[in-house]
Amino acid sequence: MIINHPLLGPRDSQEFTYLGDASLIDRPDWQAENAVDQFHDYLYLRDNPAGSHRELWFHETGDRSWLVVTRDTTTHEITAVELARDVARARGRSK
Amino acid sequence: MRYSGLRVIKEALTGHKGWKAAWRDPEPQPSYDYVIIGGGGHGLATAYYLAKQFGKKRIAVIEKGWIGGGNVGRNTTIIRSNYLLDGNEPFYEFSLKLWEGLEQDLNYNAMVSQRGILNLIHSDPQRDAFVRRGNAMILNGADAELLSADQIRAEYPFLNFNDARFPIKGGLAQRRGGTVRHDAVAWGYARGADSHGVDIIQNCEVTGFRIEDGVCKGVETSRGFIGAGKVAACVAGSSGRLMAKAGMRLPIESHVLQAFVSEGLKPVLPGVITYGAGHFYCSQSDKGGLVFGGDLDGYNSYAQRGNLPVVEDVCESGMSLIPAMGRARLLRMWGGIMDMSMDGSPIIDRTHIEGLYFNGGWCYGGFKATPASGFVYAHLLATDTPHDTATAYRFDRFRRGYMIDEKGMGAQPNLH
Amino acid sequence: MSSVPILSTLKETVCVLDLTPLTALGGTTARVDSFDGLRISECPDWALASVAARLGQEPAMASAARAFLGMALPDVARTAEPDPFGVFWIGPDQWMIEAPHDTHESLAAQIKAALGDTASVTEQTDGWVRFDLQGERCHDVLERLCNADTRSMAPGSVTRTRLEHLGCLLIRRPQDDHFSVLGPRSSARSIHHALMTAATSAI
Amino acid sequence: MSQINRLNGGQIDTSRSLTFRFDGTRYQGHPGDTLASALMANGVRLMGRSFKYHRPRGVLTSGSEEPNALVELRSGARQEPNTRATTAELFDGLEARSQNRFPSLKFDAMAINDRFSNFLTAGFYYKTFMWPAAFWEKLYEPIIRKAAGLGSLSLQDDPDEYDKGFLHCDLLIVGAGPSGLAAALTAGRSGARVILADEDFAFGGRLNSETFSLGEDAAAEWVARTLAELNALPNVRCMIRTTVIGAFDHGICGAVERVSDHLPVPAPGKPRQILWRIYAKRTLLCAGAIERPIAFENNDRPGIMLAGAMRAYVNRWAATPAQKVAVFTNNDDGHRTAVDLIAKGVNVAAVIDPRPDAPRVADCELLAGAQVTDTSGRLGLKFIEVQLADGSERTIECGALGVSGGWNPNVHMTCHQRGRPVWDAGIAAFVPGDDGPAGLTVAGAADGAFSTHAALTTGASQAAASLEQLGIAAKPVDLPAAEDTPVNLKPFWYVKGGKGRAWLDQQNDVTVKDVKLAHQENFRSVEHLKRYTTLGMATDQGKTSNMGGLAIMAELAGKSIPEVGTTIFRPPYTPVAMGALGGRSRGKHFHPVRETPSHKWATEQGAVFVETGNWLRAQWFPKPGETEWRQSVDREVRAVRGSVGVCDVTTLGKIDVQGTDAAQFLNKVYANAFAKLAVGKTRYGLMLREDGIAMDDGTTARLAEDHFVMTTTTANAVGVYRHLEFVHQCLCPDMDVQLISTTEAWAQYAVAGPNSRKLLQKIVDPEFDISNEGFEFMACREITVCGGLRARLFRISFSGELAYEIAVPTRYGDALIRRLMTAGAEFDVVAYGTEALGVMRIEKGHAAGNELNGTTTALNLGMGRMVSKKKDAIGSTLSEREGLNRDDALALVGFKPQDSSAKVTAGGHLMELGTPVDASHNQGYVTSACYSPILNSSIGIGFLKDGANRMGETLRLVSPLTGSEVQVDVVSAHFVDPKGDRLRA
Repeated sequence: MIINHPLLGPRDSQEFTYLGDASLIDRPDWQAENAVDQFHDYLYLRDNPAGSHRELWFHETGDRSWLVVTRDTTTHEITAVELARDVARARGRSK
Repeated sequence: MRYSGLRVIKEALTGHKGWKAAWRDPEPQPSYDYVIIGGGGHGLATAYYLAKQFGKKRIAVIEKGWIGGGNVGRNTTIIRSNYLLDGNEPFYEFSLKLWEGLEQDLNYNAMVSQRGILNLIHSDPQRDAFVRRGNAMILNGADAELLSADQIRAEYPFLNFNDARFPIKGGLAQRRGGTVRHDAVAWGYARGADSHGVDIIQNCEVTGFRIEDGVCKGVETSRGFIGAGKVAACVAGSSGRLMAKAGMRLPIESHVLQAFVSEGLKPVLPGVITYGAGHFYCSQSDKGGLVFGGDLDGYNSYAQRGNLPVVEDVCESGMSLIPAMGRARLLRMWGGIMDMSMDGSPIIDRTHIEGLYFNGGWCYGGFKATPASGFVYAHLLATDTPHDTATAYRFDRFRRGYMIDEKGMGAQPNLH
Repeated sequence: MSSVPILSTLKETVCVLDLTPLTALGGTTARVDSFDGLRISECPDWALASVAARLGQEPAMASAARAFLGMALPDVARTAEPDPFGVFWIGPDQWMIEAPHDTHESLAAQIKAALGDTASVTEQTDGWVRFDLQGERCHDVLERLCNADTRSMAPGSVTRTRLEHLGCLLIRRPQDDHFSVLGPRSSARSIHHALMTAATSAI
Repeated sequence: MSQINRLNGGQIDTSRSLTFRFDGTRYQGHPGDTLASALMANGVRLMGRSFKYHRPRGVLTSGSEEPNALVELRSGARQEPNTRATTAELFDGLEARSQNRFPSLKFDAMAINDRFSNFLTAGFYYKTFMWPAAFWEKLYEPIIRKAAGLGSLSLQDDPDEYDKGFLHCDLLIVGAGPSGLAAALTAGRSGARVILADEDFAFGGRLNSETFSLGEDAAAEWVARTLAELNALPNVRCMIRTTVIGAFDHGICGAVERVSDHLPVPAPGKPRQILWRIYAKRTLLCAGAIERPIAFENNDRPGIMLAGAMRAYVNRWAATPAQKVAVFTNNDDGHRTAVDLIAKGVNVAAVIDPRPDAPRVADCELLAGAQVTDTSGRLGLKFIEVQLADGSERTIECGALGVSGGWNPNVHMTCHQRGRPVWDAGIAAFVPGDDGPAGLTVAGAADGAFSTHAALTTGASQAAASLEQLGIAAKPVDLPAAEDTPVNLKPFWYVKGGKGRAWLDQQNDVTVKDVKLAHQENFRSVEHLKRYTTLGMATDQGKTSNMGGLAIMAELAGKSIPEVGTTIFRPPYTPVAMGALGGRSRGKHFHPVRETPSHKWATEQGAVFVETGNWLRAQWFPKPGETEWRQSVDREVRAVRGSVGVCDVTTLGKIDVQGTDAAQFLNKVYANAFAKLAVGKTRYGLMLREDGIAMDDGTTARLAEDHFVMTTTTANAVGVYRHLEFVHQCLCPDMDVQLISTTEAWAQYAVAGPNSRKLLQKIVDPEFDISNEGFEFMACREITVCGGLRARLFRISFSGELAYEIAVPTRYGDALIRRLMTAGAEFDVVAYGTEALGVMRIEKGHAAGNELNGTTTALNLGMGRMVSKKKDAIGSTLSEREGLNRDDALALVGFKPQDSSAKVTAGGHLMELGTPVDASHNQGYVTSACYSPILNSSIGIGFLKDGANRMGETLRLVSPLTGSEVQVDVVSAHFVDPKGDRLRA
């Protein structure tokens, strides 16, 4: 596969390491009342869609950027690639 | 009709006119007591044991394509019970015992061949881990044997003992492990289930569940609504897709695993070998093809096909273990969808929806589990209690912190 | 908050007369191999340091770097060669700076002194082994080793690529047919073996 | 034997002769020959045996789709089974043997199977061999295995080298027949980067096998002229002997170039084959078409081949399979074979065409409305039986029969991403659907455009269309005038009414009857049909056989062929040598080696090395007179604990963590607190995964307020770095923290033992106070050594002794260990390896990889209290789950055998005294064990249920796998210096 890196252009997916669903960015609040349940859902449950999937890839033998790749799991077609840092900020993550 | 050598001779002499359909193609009934979704090995085995072992009637297996078309028809055919953890080992040993009597039980030659499986050891920590595992196997009633490098060399002289980057330092063998003709497992269970009155309905896709007041009443399908007393999902790589129709999110991701076969060769490999320093396992089929595989491609996929990096990785490992393989040719590669769970172990459990049951999360260990999976799932469906060997396969183990993590990789399915 | 180390070992010239350094290949002199149309040379005489802009300090770091280097930091995937330095982009707001080892053994400390709190600076000199490939056949050899499209790589550009299973930096120098491969130093011999095998195979 | 069936002309160089052997017999051929064409020229028709019935077989095809003529090529370690004689280029000295026969090709004892074929129908083995149960593995299966298989591997290490590479292009053109060449010309002239690849050893494709002219010229002249132009274009790469094996995601194709297979042995340093990964922006498939046979009784005899193949042998290779031949065709194209053969002086007995209105094309007898019903000839065709239009029978003598059932577009690659071909009734064949791989288009015969004119024009136009998508304008090129014969055929799959066997899949011996049986037994889906009968599962993957099977299944099921559908074509297009897929990564070069800075020195010392991941580390340093590894290791341990030792610990991962939020960041990734670590101090850190399981551990030093150096375990260095970047970029993007690995940049040595300070004081520059007061336990500092060399010093201890780790730039690592050893001579310093390191850490009860096994928590490791509840650290929340906090949770403890001479086995399990030895009574397991030369006893550490509260208890340590059982006492894991006095000394 080829991942169109937002900074570097098309790169072979072999340069990347896959993690999984981009919802792993949405780490729950550790002080929430039901923090254990929230962390369980966050860490263990997946939508696992047959279709468009937003997922995290790390450019391991590249520029060390984490990317959020939007890819169809039935065709492998990639429709969007973003820097995970930008996505994380947009979803309200800070420090 | 009963199969036998005599029957083959009789039919040969009479133009093979007497062979009956191996299973019927019935129209779906309006309702059943049990509707099993998924005509793969596990679904068909579940139906078979539900009917035969637990005496249940009015059972249907519904399959969106053709039976045996999923992972039971595309795997590397290995059976073994060389697991480490107490949550797993009794189950897989139960499965291995069922394999050992399968052909006579089914009256179908699935070519269960206990050629042995050998896991190679390349380092001291690996030896420590395999000793622990071998002991766990024996303590659970299975067989295990620790081999020295010399013993392995005697059995497999063509492995790389000359210039290996990671020399072979020993191995853990399970002599009762081996291979089975994979398609025949599906067909044998289908024929067996059919002969006990199970309706096998092909080309029937589940499009939704009918759930009323938290109770599952049946399934909507491409061939109409089918009512059910109990609905049993058993769709491996399609688990996520299917259970989403019931509003469930699962601790499962679907990943592609490629497998490979070489051109036919005269006998080379007596048993199954697993490389300990790379992603490679291999056996040789009765037809002569080297059947081998390696690691997952590593990304979520429902595409039933993979990519070159893993092909190359597998062949690099193969070549580094068996340098003579260089002159054999890879004939065909294919991909199956693995229902990779969050701890690498399966789930066989009731769901929070009454009447809806789930069996999945087999990772790439599903084939060897087929008989036991069918048996214990049938047990759960028939009795509403888990079978003794499957008490750990609960949905809530993640919430409660009782993961069954053989590889110790944590909540990352593509590493299991 | 202070970012001054508890002890700075900044020395303009380090004279370590009685400790003999080894090259990454284990020699006391650099290895050179010649093929028809290609020269592969081990290049140990370079000091390296990475710089990464502190959060929010990117513009300040850029101007401090410009003052130090005498030239702006290169853009994404590009290199710059302000004498006596080589600068190449290695990641978002991250660069690697090289300089002759003889004169810049304390390169990281020198850069840190110049950039102050605008950047994190890390000595990288011996984290890497550098091999230079020079000659018109370099593309034929590199295409056996990594997936970088060397023929369409612009002079003065850099890419990280996978070579012999290892993450390496591949730099196309401004001169014709001149590439540098920077790989993990501990695997220098494996990288060298790969270069040699590929050159023998391709040339 | 002379070349009795050699004709004139052809693309062979008759001025030179090549000598080769087949089954020991010497023959001669010429450059340009394949093994098959050369054998044919020498009058050899019998080349192989079929898989199941061991039927005699000759060539069916002239290309890579050959199912029958498979041989073992070469000998010794280079023996190559299942090589298609039809693609093996002849070279001087070539050796080949027939396979799957015993004792000889002409007399094969296993041909007895053919007599019993009635018993050996599709799937018979599923119905028998079940009684008695044990006989399957003991008797039946071994016989079947021995009989099965095709060729054999030598089982010697493959002596050849393989290479890999990567190519980039705008347009990859697969196949260099008329469509591929026209496409390459169009694209090449546009300036686009073009790769033209063809599996053959001559470009031209089908043009090489036909007698067409292109414009005014013979086709060969146009091909030569076109190639000359292409070769002169710097933007075009013409790759001969290169098979594109698969279309993978996003335009990546795999291709195998056979660099040396046409040579006796590869030139020195040159690979046998190269696997190319081609990054193509667009791909144009110009793979032509594959002819399909017609099934009729005994249609598998040597001499019966595809009509187009027969034409190829005559035209390209100037070889005829026999002096008298016949042709059986349902389409006009088959008649060309008769025309070409007659032109070459071969006697064509008749053309048999089931179409009543078959055209008269060749100057020979035409039997229209007739069909071949049977054949005879034991080892080669002698007669065919023909049923004429009026129903009468006629026997025709001929040594070869060309058969054509029409042509199938070669759609293989269009299906590699599970695209489905669609039915084209006009040519009665599947053509590519529109769901092929993105960026891949098809031209010429592969797209169902069968005439040469259509091939040329569609090749050119599709190339231009592909380039247009890339914004590259391609001008039309002048294409020569070429034949534009329409396809004229009547679908005709098999001859009905026969009682014998008519072959569909010749290699796997699948006959029309087998398909009928599969249907009868309800194996009706195409996948069931394939798997039950093995149709299409042979080495040609059904290229010549699938269509016939589908057509018959459609007829039986009362469906149309497209309703029945097709099985999926999967990569590779043709089988690929495993060696090519492995490339250079084998043997010692399977993975790169990582050498430590002291490697050269350690090698000089005769160190024994061990693989630790990719690192090679010194395991121990044998001294003269030491014959057992334990002697060396015991000595090293005693020396360290008694005086001082040096160990290379460079392999531990080192990550530079800087930034104003660096401390806060470490607080997040470590379970224990880090924010308040003082500058100049080092702290042990335990890192958890988010699920609360221990991930890694190590010490982290604070060099400045905003600068830390983290160490990781050797094994987890890469994973920890990735995890840190995840936490930073995905969870805490606004933290000011910068991470970079510095593992390799520093040579780091542990200097351990009571004399370690004294040794270090000899090399650390005098301005640095490293006295116990000036540099206390867990201190760290940037210093200089040996007169000014920058270095880092950490006072940390893995051995439990007074110990330091000292780091210098890697290039000085070799010099430093030499200096340490010289300077330490007065203390009898030793170098110690990983084994002694391991013994000392077990003696000290430190967890390592065996304990951090991915299932253990901080609680299990005895560090439960380290997990801070006052901050949000990765893993702290889920570590609170019930299952991870049971009262009887496993705890790390030590074990000492009651009998000090007994051995503690790592991997052994713990049982209480008097309980049964089984899984349900398991109390825990030993993770690491060693012999402690300090305690003079074997010792171990491991996990025991509720272990912390069971000190002093006696347990049985059982290891049925290794046949051992010893009684052990539960003790603290800290065997040596439990209070830590030594390391603070």
